[in-house]
Amino acid sequence: MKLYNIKLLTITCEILAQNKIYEMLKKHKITGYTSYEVSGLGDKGMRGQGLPEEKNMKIEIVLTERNAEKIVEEILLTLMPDYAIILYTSDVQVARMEKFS
Amino acid sequence: MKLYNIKLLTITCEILAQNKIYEMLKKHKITGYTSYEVSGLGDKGMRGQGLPEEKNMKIEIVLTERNAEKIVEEILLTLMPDYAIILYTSDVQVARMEKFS
Amino acid sequence: MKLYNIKLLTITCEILAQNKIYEMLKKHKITGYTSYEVSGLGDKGMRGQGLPEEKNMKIEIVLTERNAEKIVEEILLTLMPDYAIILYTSDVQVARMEKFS
Amino acid sequence: MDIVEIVQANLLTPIVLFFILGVVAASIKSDLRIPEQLSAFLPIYLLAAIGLHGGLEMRKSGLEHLAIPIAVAVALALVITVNHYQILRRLGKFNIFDSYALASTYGSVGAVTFSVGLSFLKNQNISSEGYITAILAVLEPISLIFSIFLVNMAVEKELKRRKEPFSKITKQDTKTEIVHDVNNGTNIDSDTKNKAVNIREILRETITGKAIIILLGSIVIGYVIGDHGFVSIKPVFEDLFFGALVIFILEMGILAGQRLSDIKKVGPFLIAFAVLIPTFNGTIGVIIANYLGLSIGGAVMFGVLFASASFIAAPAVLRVAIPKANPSLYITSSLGITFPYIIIALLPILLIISTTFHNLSSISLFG
Amino acid sequence: MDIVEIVQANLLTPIVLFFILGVVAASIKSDLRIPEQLSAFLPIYLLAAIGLHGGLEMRKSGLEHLAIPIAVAVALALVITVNHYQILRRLGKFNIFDSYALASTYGSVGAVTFSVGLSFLKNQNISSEGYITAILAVLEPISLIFSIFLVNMAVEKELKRRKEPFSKITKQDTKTEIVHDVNNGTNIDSDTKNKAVNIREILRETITGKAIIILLGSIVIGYVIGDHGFVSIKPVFEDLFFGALVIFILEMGILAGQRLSDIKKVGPFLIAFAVLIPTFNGTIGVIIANYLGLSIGGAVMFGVLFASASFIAAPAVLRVAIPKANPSLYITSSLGITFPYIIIALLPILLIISTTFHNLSSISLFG
Amino acid sequence: MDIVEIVQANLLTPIVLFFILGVVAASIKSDLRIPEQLSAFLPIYLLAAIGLHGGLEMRKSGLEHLAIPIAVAVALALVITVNHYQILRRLGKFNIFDSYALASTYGSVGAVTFSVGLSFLKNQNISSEGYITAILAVLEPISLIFSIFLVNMAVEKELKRRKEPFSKITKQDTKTEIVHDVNNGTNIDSDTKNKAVNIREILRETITGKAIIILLGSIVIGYVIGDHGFVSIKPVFEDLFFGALVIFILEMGILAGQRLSDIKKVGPFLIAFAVLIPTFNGTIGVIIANYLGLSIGGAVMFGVLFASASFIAAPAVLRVAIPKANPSLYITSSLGITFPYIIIALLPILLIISTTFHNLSSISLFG
Ligand SMILES: Nc1ncnc2c1ncn2[C@@H]1O[C@H](COP(=O)(O)O)[C@@H](O)[C@H]1O
Ligand SMILES: Nc1ncnc2c1ncn2[C@@H]1O[C@H](COP(=O)(O)O)[C@@H](O)[C@H]1O
Ligand SMILES: Nc1ncnc2c1ncn2[C@@H]1O[C@H](COP(=O)(O)O)[C@@H](O)[C@H]1O
Ligand code: NA
Ligand code: NA
Ligand code: NA
Repeated sequence: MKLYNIKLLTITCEILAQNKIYEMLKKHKITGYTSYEVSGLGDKGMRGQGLPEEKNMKIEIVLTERNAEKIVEEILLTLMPDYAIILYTSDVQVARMEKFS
Repeated sequence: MKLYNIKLLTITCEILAQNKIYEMLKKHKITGYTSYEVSGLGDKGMRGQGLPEEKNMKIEIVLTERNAEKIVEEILLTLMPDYAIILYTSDVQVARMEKFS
Repeated sequence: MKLYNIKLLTITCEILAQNKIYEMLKKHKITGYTSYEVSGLGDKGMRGQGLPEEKNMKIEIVLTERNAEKIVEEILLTLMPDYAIILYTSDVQVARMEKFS
Repeated sequence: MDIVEIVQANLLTPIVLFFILGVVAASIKSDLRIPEQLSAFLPIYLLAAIGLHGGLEMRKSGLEHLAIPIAVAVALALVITVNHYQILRRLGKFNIFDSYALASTYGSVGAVTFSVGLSFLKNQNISSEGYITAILAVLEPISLIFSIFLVNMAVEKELKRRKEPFSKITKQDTKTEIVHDVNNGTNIDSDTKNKAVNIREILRETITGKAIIILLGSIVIGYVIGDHGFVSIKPVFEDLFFGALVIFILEMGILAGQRLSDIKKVGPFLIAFAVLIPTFNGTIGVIIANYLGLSIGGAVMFGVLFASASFIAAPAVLRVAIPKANPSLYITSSLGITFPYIIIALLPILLIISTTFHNLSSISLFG
Repeated sequence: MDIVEIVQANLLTPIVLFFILGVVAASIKSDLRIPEQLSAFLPIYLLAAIGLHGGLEMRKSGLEHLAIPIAVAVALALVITVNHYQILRRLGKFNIFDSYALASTYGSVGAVTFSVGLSFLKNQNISSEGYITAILAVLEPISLIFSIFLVNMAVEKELKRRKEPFSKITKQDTKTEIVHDVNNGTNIDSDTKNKAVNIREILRETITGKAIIILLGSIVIGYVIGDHGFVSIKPVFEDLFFGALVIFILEMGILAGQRLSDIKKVGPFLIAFAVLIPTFNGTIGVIIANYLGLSIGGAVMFGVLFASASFIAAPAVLRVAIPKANPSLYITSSLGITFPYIIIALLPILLIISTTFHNLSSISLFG
Repeated sequence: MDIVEIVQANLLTPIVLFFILGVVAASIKSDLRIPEQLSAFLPIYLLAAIGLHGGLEMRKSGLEHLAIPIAVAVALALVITVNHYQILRRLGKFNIFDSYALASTYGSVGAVTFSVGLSFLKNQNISSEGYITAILAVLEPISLIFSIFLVNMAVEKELKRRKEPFSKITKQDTKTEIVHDVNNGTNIDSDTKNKAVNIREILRETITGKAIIILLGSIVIGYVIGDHGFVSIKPVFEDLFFGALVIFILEMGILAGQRLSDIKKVGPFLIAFAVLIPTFNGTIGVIIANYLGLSIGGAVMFGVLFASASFIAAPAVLRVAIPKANPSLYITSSLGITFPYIIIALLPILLIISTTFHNLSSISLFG
């Protein structure tokens, strides 16, 4: 069975930044993602133990390398200054390439 | 310390498909997995905001490349047509190879 | 945009081992992680369905290869014997290297 | 009280108003929600309360009246399920899977609707026979199990006729088609075997489903402990009942509101079905109950059993049992159309019918 | 009863004591917590109960008294928000974002503090006008919306003056600075357009926020159903109110306790602000209410509206609306300082003031 | 009432019946569950209610009777913990870790069992001294702390004797063995140092555990507010108590039912231990309480303190404090055997014993 290389973009951000990220994905015509609440420690201290608004959200998007780069760049420019965000990309293999491009 | 290359198979599916996946893993004698509830957006719309049955489940399995291929193929053939599922594999390194083979 | 290679260390462990892992991270001056509750099946049976203490925790740490190796080694020596733990590393790409080293 | 007054009085109850509040909140995209685990617990609580109440009542009234109404109810449930199927498949032109799924959704009973019925009667100061809860407990799985059997027999027949994987029967998007070409021929046998195993498993899951277990268990416990044993837990399992119901109904309103836009998608046939069938089934139920000698309130509750469509238990089972059916059809119609229709309009109508029939029969008795 | 007695009596209530228990538990790093979904549900429940109660009372007293107090309250809320801003920006030397965020936190109303106020009065056997709940519902979004407008206008002005990205206005860590250099010049226009869209979105979210929807909805429902319709849900929405409040207050105590160490960080100016401003606003509120003819208890509740600072709804909105403001400032001061100060000390003080003024005006009326 | 009648009456209570329902549901693999966050909240609620109740009672009866029963109870708890250890290690041949873990599980008190005891007495219309709640609060951490000390001293001794990592003492699977060979020699010192830190940390966590904090806090609050202050929160913290207990017991039944198959695995020795030791400890408790002058009900509750084994607080602490002990041993025996045995059979037995002794001593007093 043939598997295709594609990128997985993982974004961990405070819960209040998530809608902005979803809008950004929509703008770039990326129509799929998976998300869930997480706790975490970072420069901005411990998050996820107190008020619900202080939780983190993890968002995972399978997407083409080109799209990944665009999103990462835009997040760095527009959201990073105001919100607690970390992100990374990695290589994954999928069976149905058409779904993610 | 020596680390060994092995595969991580990540499956995101609607919650009702998960038992079928567990059975499939069992059939293939794969005895470990990690799972958790997630929300998500995909071709079948937004999932995870309404009824609990409409949540997605993410299942992660560390396994050999051979097993990964078998599982992916079987899911593509038997579950993909009826359920909301996406899946991908990636490379990970483990310290104790024997646990996953 | 330049992305830098770095490691992602993923640890899945029973909830009672997590504080020990956080202490270990602190000792090694690793100041960031993301964590969330998961269920799972492994050698020690099904976890996450019964008492809350029996849940698993997944901890993800973006860190340098050197640090990843040190942590993996220390966990193998000190926690593995007493607790249900699996761990693996993988390659990810980040935009801001300074944050993780 | 005439029908307008009853409808009016019913419209202004907390239950209907909180349902509307939920719909409004969802429509204007408010972030109002009842947290997930609480709304998962509330049906368990409601069923426990209903069950205990029913058990206590049955202890008082004895079990001797139980057999005939249950037998009649089961027979009626089977007949209407088949009837739904014929209507949906022939007139509605739905595919075999959607037809069975919808037939069984409307053949099964809705515990939440049942709770609202109890609340409606309480509001009108009308009592009902406690043993109707026992009928609820028996009916809860019956229609689902029946549909699972029917759909499996139907699929089996199709399979034999076509000698190809049954998934082809339903319309598929192109991607799936490709996948199934690979799946062709060789896998049929193992598929059939797998299905036999699956059916048994699905039946087991249906019968041991939490709704049935808590309801049956609570009926037995209520029967055993009696009023004396109930005293200490009454504040939780009786006094809080209607308030808890209101909170759950708010969440149901929100869920229904989120599906408002889906209602157009289900098409005019299903919209009509979702209103007419419950009215028809409910009326039949009320009339039969009247002949069985139930009180005015009891006949309404008997009618509610057949009018209601399950939007919690049934979808959960059907999604597993008939995965090829489109869930948005049966959830949208049962939760988005039938449920509000029943709690707003049909309950008063059934009460009018029940009162009328009751008066008729009293008159004929003495006339 | 003199002030010492009232304070003493207030100190020994379940609410204050459970708050202290929460603070202590957090200070000694106990793992005591109210599970997340329950503490997310409790404010919804409290607001529903407050709303229903207010609606029921308004049905009894009529709506004709409503207009003037609401108009006065809205005007007052706007004035004090601007006043806060001047104090914070000029005297406190806070940056523009923190000043607006804090101004609007203290200009908005706290529903939990309002609940504690009701409980405090009940403890003292003093009643209050039901329509104050309606004022709560109107004020809830006003100050937030007002601040969002102000902060956006201010930023706009700055932008024009400087012709550079507005994020430069606030002090930034070096990393951000670098990022924004890239962002320089070309993006300003799209930024401004984006913001127009954003403001509309933020306003929508503020108005449809769950707190406002459940509160307004419950007021209407309470008004519609009346005492008769309320009977069946009273056990949940009235009898459980104070117990539920106590559980929520325990969690608030834990959250406050977790921030004890942050209090030092907010600085002496903000600590003084967090005590003096509520005292001032509350006193003004009580006095005005007295002139509006409210009862002793009603005037206290009117004062509480202005004294209280929102620590649930406001932070949620502000974090989105003014992301450049530092949330630990407004959460720590409102939850960690102002809330305990009000429930422990200011409530009795406002009651004394209200009683004194009431007696003065009765005397002057008849003197 | 003779023993058969009491046992029978006790068997048919909601608590026992819902426990059985839970066991049955789990045995037939139903998906019935109480959502996690709710079942995490219920023990906190139950302890708060018990604590408030105890505090209120102590305010009435005064604190002067408190010292002797507490001192006796602490001494007794220490003696029986050592006694358990000897039995388990010598007769049961358990390893040192499992022996200490089990000894302390059975030496500690179970708050849920305590609640069931209160409910059992209420059912029989028998009252008990309020200050026994204070004993519960003191005993809650004692036995756990004591065991942690003992096990650490024992391990230390072993370590010195063997001069090798203490993990070798227990039987290990081969994989671990390999790991520990690497760990040999050099790491011992840092290990010992680490452990000193750990013990202090574990003690802190034990003492600040949520069960103890909420229980102690509520006792104090109950004592301070008195009946008058309790009125407004009584509906939540008293009226709902038994209903909430029943819901929690249902979940405990489910958890116990899930472990039914594990019971065989714990072996006949531990099964016998899990029945005989509580019977013995409980009887001793009742007799001593009788000599201390407690009432019939008070003596039963005193007995329950020693009969019960903790299956919530203790396992949480032990898993951290003695990670080398096998948790399925102590959880299965305490939750799966001892808890049902106590609530079904031992409570009535202790009541009979208490009544008998009480009558004997009254007779001897006047005889
Ligand atoms: N090194 C790391 N590895 C994994 N997650 C991290 C790391 N650093 C930060 N995070 C996550 O990113 C969130 C925001 O980070 P920060 O902006 O540094 O506070 C944290 O709350 C964590 O959930
Ligand atoms: N591009 C994507 N990246 C990450 N997750 C996705 C993506 N597309 C779909 N998903 C997840 O897979 C689920 C099912 O997808 P679908 O079958 O397309 O509705 C969605 O609900 C998401 O959780
Ligand atoms: N092959 C696997 N793939 C993914 N997760 C696993 C695997 N094996 C074990 N786990 C996770 O690790 C936990 C502990 O494993 P174990 O020590 O084998 O019981 C399990 O409860 C699972 O959550
Ligand atoms: Na029906
Ligand atoms: Na204010
Ligand atoms: Na004990």
